[in-house]
Amino acid sequence: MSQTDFTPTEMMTIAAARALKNTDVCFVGIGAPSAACNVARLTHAPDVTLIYESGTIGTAPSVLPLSIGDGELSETAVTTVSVPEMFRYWLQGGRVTVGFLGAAQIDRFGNINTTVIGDYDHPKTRLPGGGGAPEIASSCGEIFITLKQSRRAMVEKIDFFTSFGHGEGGDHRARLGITTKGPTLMVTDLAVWRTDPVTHEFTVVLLHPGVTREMVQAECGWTVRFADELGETPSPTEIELKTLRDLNARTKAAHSGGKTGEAA
Amino acid sequence: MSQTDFTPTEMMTIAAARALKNTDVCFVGIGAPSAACNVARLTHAPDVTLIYESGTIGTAPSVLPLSIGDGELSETAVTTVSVPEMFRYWLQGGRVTVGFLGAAQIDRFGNINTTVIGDYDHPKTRLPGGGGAPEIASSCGEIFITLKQSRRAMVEKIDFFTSFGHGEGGDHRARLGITTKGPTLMVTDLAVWRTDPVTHEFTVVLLHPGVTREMVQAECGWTVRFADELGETPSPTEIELKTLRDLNARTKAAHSGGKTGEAA
Amino acid sequence: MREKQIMAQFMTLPEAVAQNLNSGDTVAFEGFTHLIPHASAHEAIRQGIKDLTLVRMTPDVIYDQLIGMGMVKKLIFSYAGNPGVGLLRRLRDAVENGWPHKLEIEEHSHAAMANAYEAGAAGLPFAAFRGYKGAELAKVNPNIKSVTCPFTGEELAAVPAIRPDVTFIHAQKADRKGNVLIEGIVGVQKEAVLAAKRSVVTVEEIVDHLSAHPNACVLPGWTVSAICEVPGGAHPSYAHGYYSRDNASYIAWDKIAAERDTFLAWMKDNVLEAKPEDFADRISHLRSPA
Amino acid sequence: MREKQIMAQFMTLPEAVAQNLNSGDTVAFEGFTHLIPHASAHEAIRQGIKDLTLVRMTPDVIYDQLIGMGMVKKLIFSYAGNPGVGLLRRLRDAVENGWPHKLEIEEHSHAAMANAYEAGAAGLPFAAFRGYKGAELAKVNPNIKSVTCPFTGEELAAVPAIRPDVTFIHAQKADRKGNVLIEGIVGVQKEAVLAAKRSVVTVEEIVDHLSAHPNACVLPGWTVSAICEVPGGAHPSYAHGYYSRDNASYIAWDKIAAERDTFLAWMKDNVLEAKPEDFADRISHLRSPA
Repeated sequence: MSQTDFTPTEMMTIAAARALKNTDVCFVGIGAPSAACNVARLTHAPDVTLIYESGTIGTAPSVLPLSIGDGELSETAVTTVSVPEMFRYWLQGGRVTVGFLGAAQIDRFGNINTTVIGDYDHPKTRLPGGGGAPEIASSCGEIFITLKQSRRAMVEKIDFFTSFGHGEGGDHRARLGITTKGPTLMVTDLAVWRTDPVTHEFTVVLLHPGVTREMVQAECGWTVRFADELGETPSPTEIELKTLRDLNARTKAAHSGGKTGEAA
Repeated sequence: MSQTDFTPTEMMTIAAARALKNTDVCFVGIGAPSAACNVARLTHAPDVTLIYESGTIGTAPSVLPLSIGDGELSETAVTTVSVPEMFRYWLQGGRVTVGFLGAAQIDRFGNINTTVIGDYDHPKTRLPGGGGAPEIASSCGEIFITLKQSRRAMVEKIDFFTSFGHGEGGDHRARLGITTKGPTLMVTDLAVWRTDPVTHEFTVVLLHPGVTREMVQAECGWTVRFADELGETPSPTEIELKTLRDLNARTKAAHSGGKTGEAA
Repeated sequence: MREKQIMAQFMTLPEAVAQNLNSGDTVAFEGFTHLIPHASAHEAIRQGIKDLTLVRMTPDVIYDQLIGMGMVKKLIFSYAGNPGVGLLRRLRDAVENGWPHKLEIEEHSHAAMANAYEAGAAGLPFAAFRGYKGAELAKVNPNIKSVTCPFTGEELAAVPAIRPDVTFIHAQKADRKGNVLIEGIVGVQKEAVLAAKRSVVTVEEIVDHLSAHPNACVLPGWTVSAICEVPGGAHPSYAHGYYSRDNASYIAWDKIAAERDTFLAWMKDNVLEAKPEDFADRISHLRSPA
Repeated sequence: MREKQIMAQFMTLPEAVAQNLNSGDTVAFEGFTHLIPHASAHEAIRQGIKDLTLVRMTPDVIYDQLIGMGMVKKLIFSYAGNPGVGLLRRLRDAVENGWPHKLEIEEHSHAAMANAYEAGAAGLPFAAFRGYKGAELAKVNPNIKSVTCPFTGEELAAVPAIRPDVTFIHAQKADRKGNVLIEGIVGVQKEAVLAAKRSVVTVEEIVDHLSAHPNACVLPGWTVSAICEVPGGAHPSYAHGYYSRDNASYIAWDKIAAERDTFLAWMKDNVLEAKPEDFADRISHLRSPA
């Protein structure tokens, strides 16, 4: 039974969760991707393998981690490996089917900037930097991106190529010798986007319930392409919504209690 | 109190054991080196760190292992790491002060052959090969060698350079860019040999009790150099001899019982 | 070959910092969310050690503090943020405004840093990995080069090994021989210690026997320079099995670090006029049930 | 990127060998004294699979058997011996006399093999390490090349990554999701599995929960192709926590393998006419006290 009373962020998280399959091995970014991946695990994909870059493999946290290294990730994991092993055997080793990323700044080809706003040497705003993203973007089978739309985040031209999506589009990845698919899916609070198979530009394929083309364009800094056959994202089901809300409630209770790290 | 009733092999093992210091980190070859290293640990060097290439670090076996991977090595070790880590972080990482090797064939410059007798492609005898020796020989701070003398083992020219000692002598190691000392000590059943500081040829510095120069030469395939001031190896002390004999007795009992591997 | 190893020495944290950290050093205070060596960084601040090159994959609050106190010449890193909270405001002030002075930056990806520490531990001069493809860091960081596989011709990224003068870490336990046990999220700490010339390990407790799993993450005592018992020494980070993460402190940091004067006042009260023993009190309400 | 991973499948050893090992394959039966996969090798012999390229750091009795039965085209290795006993007589007969047929040899050092497996697990085409200096293997093995550090100019040895078609290992336990636990001397087995296209793991037992230390050596079920419960499957090697090494069998092998006819007779009685279930009996007198 689908629900009608949900927020755009809830729709975003649930639509992103649906994209993960039970057989996926997913490298999870923090924030929105983490919520989506755990909703997937708690609903249709109980056997999905979630990997955080802190070294936890096959983790099943009961609350969302505040950081990629929260104690519960290790406690519930199948195994916890060192960070060098994580990046060598697991990411570079080609074991990860999906990398799930957020973005501070993104362009229509899925190139992401989380490094600086402005010039690199004299930045207007110094952002955290790439972390694992440059190699997640090139080593995972494909990349899913999730973010809330805004003209500040979705821009015509990003200030810095922190991680490479499809570059200037077309076969740019292949020209650089990258053999993985790169960004194939973007889920925002307004729509579901897929990359065009030829140009590799993000294209809206589903509008979330109640969202119009104009609303999507209003919060996007480039001229949006829409699919010829534009569909509507199915509303969250009762179980999806309850799973997400329960997860958020547990997370809020745990983190405000100041006892999140671990409880061995 | 020194003893007079001991075998040449016992003298060899004990003389080799004396060369290890309490602060050494020693990569232990199997066979005679293993006995010497454990006698050192059980007598004057209780804190010596013994490493076997199976990944056991800081091991303290009660009996001599039959192989480098016996279960007791892991049970008594400070930690047991993977074999790639052993060769990367510990050996190549420059953590090992002494590599203790045996030899099937050796020349006067401490070059060792454990690969083939005869031509490599058409060998008369196919030996086991180098195992860890090529990099033990170049990565450890210095190399101690122990073997029973024979003209078959100590030859003018080895058939194959499995591991590099001092090559053709002199500064050959330095010319190859090797920064470690290489072989500095050889202990046989007849004598203690040190490498000459300039030519790097093995030179007899101590004769074991009752051994003559002629006896050393009779069991060596090259013309032996003797130090100008030739000394005598101190006889085994009571405690050294008892330690070695007890170790051998425990080892024999354990291995003939068929229950050596581990007993968790 | 390294210098002859000696057994780890037990000492106080002020002694360990004084003996092992010098102005001008390249230093790593490593920890991956878990086991961040806060007490060691605070002691370094109290001793006023300057001109440091700081190395870390994930600089967070302690690096914000070291930078804000003007002790840092250069930062080598891959992700600088307050985990789960936001940006590092003192780092931003240094990079964007040069306060308290300019900060040199050498920026990598996590994969590069992890491989570079691994190469340091392995005694290699560089690390090769498949990375930085299409990533702009390769254009702004001259320490990102390439090597070609002699068998396939594939071009791989190359970065220099990380070899700190000294690495500080926090761990759960040491035994009386100085063997150190790290459990749970082990991060890159073993590599950071093995890659360094010297190392200082603060621990929650010193025990007779580690009773460690044979394949647990253990640093033998002869790989460590100094060991200091500092209960709570990771706070507000956590120590698996001992106490949980103090999320409220991380959230509070964002506001404290927002302004120069609130930052300096906080540092005076909580670092300059504090001591290592204060950490035990700070985690008393976060202790794990026994 | 690898093909999509699927969960390990539980099956009998004859099924696992039939589904995963083909004539002409490059195959590693790995184990470092501990946990050597004897049962798997014997099943491969029974199924008569030919033209194999065998890979292993320390080929011992099972490789002597595979070679003596004429199943091996090429051997890639670093130390071939019967540990604590002597040489491998069937290997010698093949290399020295070409019986039962000629054997191609690719010989490395342990450091090279360990690094090459590690590179395979890490998805790299080659491994760089400081090795083979002055060692003659570099002259007889064309797969030993070099790379130059782009920062220091140091020349390092380079070998191709090992990427077996299939790796067989023996481990202590698997849980019902196929996650595998290896404890004690872990050798190079994790790398050998992660480097391979397919993998078969025989285990002492299948349990509900591994109850493993968080940093223990665990292979997640989705990295393994097939899991077979074969108690005693390492015999005469040992399984830490289950049974000890059968030293008498290793000593006896030296005599059995000394002559072609005694070898063939032994193989008929103990391998060709035996089955995986026989291994449990062979270790009954070696069981560890519970």
